[in-house]
Amino acid sequence: MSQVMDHGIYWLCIVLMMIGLYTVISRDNLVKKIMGLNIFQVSVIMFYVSMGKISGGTPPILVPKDQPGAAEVVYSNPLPHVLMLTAIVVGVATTALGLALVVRIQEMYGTVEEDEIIEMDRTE
Amino acid sequence: MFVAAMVGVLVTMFLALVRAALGPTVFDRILAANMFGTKTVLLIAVAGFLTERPDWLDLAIVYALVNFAGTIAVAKFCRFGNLADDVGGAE
Amino acid sequence: MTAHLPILQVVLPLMAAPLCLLIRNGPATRYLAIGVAWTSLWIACQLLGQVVAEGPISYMLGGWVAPFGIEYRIDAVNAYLLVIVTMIASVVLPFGVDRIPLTVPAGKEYLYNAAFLLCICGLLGISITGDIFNVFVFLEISSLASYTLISLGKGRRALRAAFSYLVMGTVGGTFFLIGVGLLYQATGTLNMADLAERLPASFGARSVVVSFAFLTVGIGIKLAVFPLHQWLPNAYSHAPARVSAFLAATATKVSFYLLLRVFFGIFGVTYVFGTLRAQNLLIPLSLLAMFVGSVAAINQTNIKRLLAYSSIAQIGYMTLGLSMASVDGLTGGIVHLFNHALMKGGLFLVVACVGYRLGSDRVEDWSGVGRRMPWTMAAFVVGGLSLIGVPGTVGFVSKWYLVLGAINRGWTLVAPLILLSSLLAVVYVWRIIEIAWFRQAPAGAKREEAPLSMLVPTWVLIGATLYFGFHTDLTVGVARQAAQALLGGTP
Amino acid sequence: MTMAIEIASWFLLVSGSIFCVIGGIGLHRMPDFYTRTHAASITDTLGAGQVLVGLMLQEGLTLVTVKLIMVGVLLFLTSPTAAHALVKAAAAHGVRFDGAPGGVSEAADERAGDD
Amino acid sequence: MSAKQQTSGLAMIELILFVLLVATAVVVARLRDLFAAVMLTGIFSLVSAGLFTLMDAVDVAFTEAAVGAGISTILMLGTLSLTARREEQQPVRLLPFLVVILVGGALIAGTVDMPAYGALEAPIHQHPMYNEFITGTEQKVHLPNVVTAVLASYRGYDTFGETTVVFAAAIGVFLVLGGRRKKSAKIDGGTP
Amino acid sequence: MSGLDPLAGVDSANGRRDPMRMQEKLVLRIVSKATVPFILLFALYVQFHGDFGPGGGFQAGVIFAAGLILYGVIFGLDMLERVAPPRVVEFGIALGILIYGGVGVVSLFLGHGDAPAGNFLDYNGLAHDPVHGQHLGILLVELGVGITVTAAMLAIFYMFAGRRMVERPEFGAPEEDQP
Repeated sequence: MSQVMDHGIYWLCIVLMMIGLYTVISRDNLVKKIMGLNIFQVSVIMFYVSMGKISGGTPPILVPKDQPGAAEVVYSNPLPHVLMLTAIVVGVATTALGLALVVRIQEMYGTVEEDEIIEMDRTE
Repeated sequence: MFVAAMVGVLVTMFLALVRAALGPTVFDRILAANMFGTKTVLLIAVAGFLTERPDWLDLAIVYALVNFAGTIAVAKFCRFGNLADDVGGAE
Repeated sequence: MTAHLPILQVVLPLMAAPLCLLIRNGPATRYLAIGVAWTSLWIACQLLGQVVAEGPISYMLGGWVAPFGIEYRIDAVNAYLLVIVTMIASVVLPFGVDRIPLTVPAGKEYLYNAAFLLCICGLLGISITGDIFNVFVFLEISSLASYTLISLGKGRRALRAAFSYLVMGTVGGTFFLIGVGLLYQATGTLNMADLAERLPASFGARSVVVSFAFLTVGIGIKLAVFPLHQWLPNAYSHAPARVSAFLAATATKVSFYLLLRVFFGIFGVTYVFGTLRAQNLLIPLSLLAMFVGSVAAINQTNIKRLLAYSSIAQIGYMTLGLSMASVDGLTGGIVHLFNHALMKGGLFLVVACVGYRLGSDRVEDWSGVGRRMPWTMAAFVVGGLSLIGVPGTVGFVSKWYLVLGAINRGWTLVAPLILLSSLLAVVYVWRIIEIAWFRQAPAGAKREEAPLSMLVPTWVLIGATLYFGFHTDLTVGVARQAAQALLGGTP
Repeated sequence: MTMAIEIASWFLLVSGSIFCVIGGIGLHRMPDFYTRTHAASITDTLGAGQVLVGLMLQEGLTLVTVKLIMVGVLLFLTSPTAAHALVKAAAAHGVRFDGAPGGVSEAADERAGDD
Repeated sequence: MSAKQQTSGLAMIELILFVLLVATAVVVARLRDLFAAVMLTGIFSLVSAGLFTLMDAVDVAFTEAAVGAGISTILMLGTLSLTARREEQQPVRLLPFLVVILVGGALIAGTVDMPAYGALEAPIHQHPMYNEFITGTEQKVHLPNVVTAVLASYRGYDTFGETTVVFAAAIGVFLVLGGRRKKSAKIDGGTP
Repeated sequence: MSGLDPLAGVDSANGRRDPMRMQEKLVLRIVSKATVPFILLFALYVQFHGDFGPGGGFQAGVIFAAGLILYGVIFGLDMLERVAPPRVVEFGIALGILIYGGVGVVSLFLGHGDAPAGNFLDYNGLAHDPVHGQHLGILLVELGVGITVTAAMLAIFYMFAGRRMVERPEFGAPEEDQP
């Protein structure tokens, strides 16, 4: 039981990752694939952020020294947050480029369903 | 007591999510999503008080703004099918 | 200024890319890109010389000391790689320099050059850095640029190839990120040297094993290791010719370097090959890659696709060298990395030359091309021989070391298999040569060589395969030093 | 005095969240889109408003209160506008009042998607 | 309310939000109306941003809300307006399911011996880096927001790379979508 | 989409507009006129207050772009392009990166303390004492990020919103802008 309490958050992250990954690799619709990628990336970000959390901690924005109790404040680890800011940016950049490709594929093939596209390429 | 408020907001979020998932029309979904957004604003505000770091309110403002922008874009998309046309007409 | 060469190596192409947007002029940015590539090559050679003479260089970005800030750390392995990447870039960029407007969408050439520069910068950034998260960032820069470049290929299939590469690449990148995360939670650091130091304390943990698996799979997708290679043939065969030449010669090499770095620089040889026994999985996969790739290459009707499948087989050689985990094997793998970059780059450039005149990459359309473009096709013959591994070419050198490594390891079965797969290479190379030289050209075809601006870069690469086939001291010497550095455990 | 403020604040917080839940339930019980809009608006005005005022009373007069007021003003300004835009769009699409799904329901889409 | 109670109360809320998040993801994955799915990805981002706040990652929450609920939604809508609004029916496939089970199983196996969620003893909090970032920001950079200090100074080069990623994406979209304001694709008879 | 447009009363293909549209958007126009400047102002606050509270260049850039996009969505792409011409936007994308890299390159030449020259992105030498240098460096760098992100997001929005739906091409439809 304590195992579940201790690692439940991580496992939920993993469940989320797998939902995203499943959407990416199983769906034919290209827009849906991009959505899956989004879910996948957000879940990884969640995983990192949850590693940085310290129970009873506060956000890593320093409390002024003169404030009462400032010495005992525990700050959550800032590094995962920094890394994940970069990861979010990477995610949105990939999404933008992927969607641009989807639009062009729609223009060229007339569909965004992968199985139809493969069929077209084969019969061509 | 903040917890009570939080639970209320969470329940509302859940209800909105169910509505968003069920539909039946797109507008129901947008409505639910918009409501969900405003409830997130509340959630963040209350959470700030709960953890005694109310300087998170900047976040709540962002949520409110982005939610508005998103909803307008969606309504526009629904209405006209694209995001580019001048809706108001030039004067 | 020499103290800042490590950072200039990456920042130069990076800053040149936004400059392209300001210049907005196709030819000007084209020559800017070439200039940047040549300067980068010069810097890389300087760095290599410095490393060979004085040992590893460390450069602290932002002046923050290593585990706190990001560190650039150059040793024999990545200095070698920097030279390869910049060298290929400085040969591919001038390729067909007077004819680029024909192959790039009208009015967008400055963007194309910017994307190319970003791709170079990303690959250099991956090679040079000593911080594992920084690797991820530059991996994504190079990936985004290469998705873009691939999508510019002729025909709508290029779009699909680019899209599936984007999906696969992003999944690979995210796997890499998960692996980094697990490593980070086990040690609390991102600096590779620091990781190597702290990791042994938690070697027993399962999370470290899982992180190893995720890093390997993530890099494996980018490297197109055998079962994860599906994106590669499409991407390389539909990309514009210059782009496939550049990517085939550099992108997979950089991924292979990353694999080396993770295996030997971070986890260490005893853990990977002693505790985890990764070779039990890697050797069969490498052998499979060699054979599946070669057999698939034999059955292709499109030359770019043929070369792409051949790349998968060649990657098999490299991972085989890696899994030997001995100085000979690793030397073979690293030398093959260099050699394969030369010959694949050269061969793809030949295809680009022929495609420029013939407008086709189909094998049948190549009949009689040998007599129409003798110089170009002579380059193909030399490159093909090198691919097979004929003595006197670079291909022979690397295979020699691989066989040597296998024998030294006592793997008596592997050595003949290497030779056997070379025979398969004979089949697919010979097929092209036969069609190109011994079949009749279609009536009315006259002799028209590829323009000089294309022929010269092609022959530079092909000539290098011959040169380094005879003068092996330079490449093998550095590779051996790199291999020793990797096995010595010093990252 | 502080006691009174405290009590008022608790009262507002609790009643605000109750209004939110009521609105949420309304989102499910109401028969058609337009009435649901009504239910949703309740949560945005009464619910959110009360919770925010409750929080303000907790905080007293500081920068935080100013920000809370800002949030409140924004919500009061934007959510009716969004609702307005939505209802207009829905009306233009022929969503009907009687609870039956209108022109853009899933079922209609299914048919439209087939051609 | 004691600090401990408060912490466990927060943990409870985190858990509930997380379950909401997973539910949203499932709905997104299952919905065949892409438009509705886009709406729900917006919700997904907002919920995850809420979770980030509860996990003390205020800056990440900020970014995720602005990016996920704002820009991504708008881009997806832009795409939908140019492509199909519905996803077509497709057969259930077994192989992806197996892959996912395998990968997920491996990951869960890997997390079992990780330090407990929120534990101060975790290596990442014990590494000197953690201390350096907190105290160093106070003394050497002298800014209250540690994340900004680490982002822009300690790991400023990563941020440079990040900006370059955005730049690369913009160039990519320029090159892919190129010619602006096309009223229609020109269609002539030739082959490429 | 084909199911939506006729119902909307607007044929988006040829831009015919119905008379209702002018007045019905009054509310939207007025509210957005009030909101958009606020969003932009708030973005600036996020940009320059990022050192003290949550936020920074990237977030500010995204919010700024979102504000402009909202403006474009309500008043039309043409109006937005008058406010933020595509040329300027393209310039901005490059400018931000050049600012960021420029700070890095400048710091190569500025020594501090005993060091004759700093490393790349070493802000300590940017001002008389290291702490001020750090402040200045972070400010400039965040500004660069903000500019690039705003411009890039806007540019991407232009690309998507400026396109029109293309009729389904037949099998093997030819390329358009390929040679």
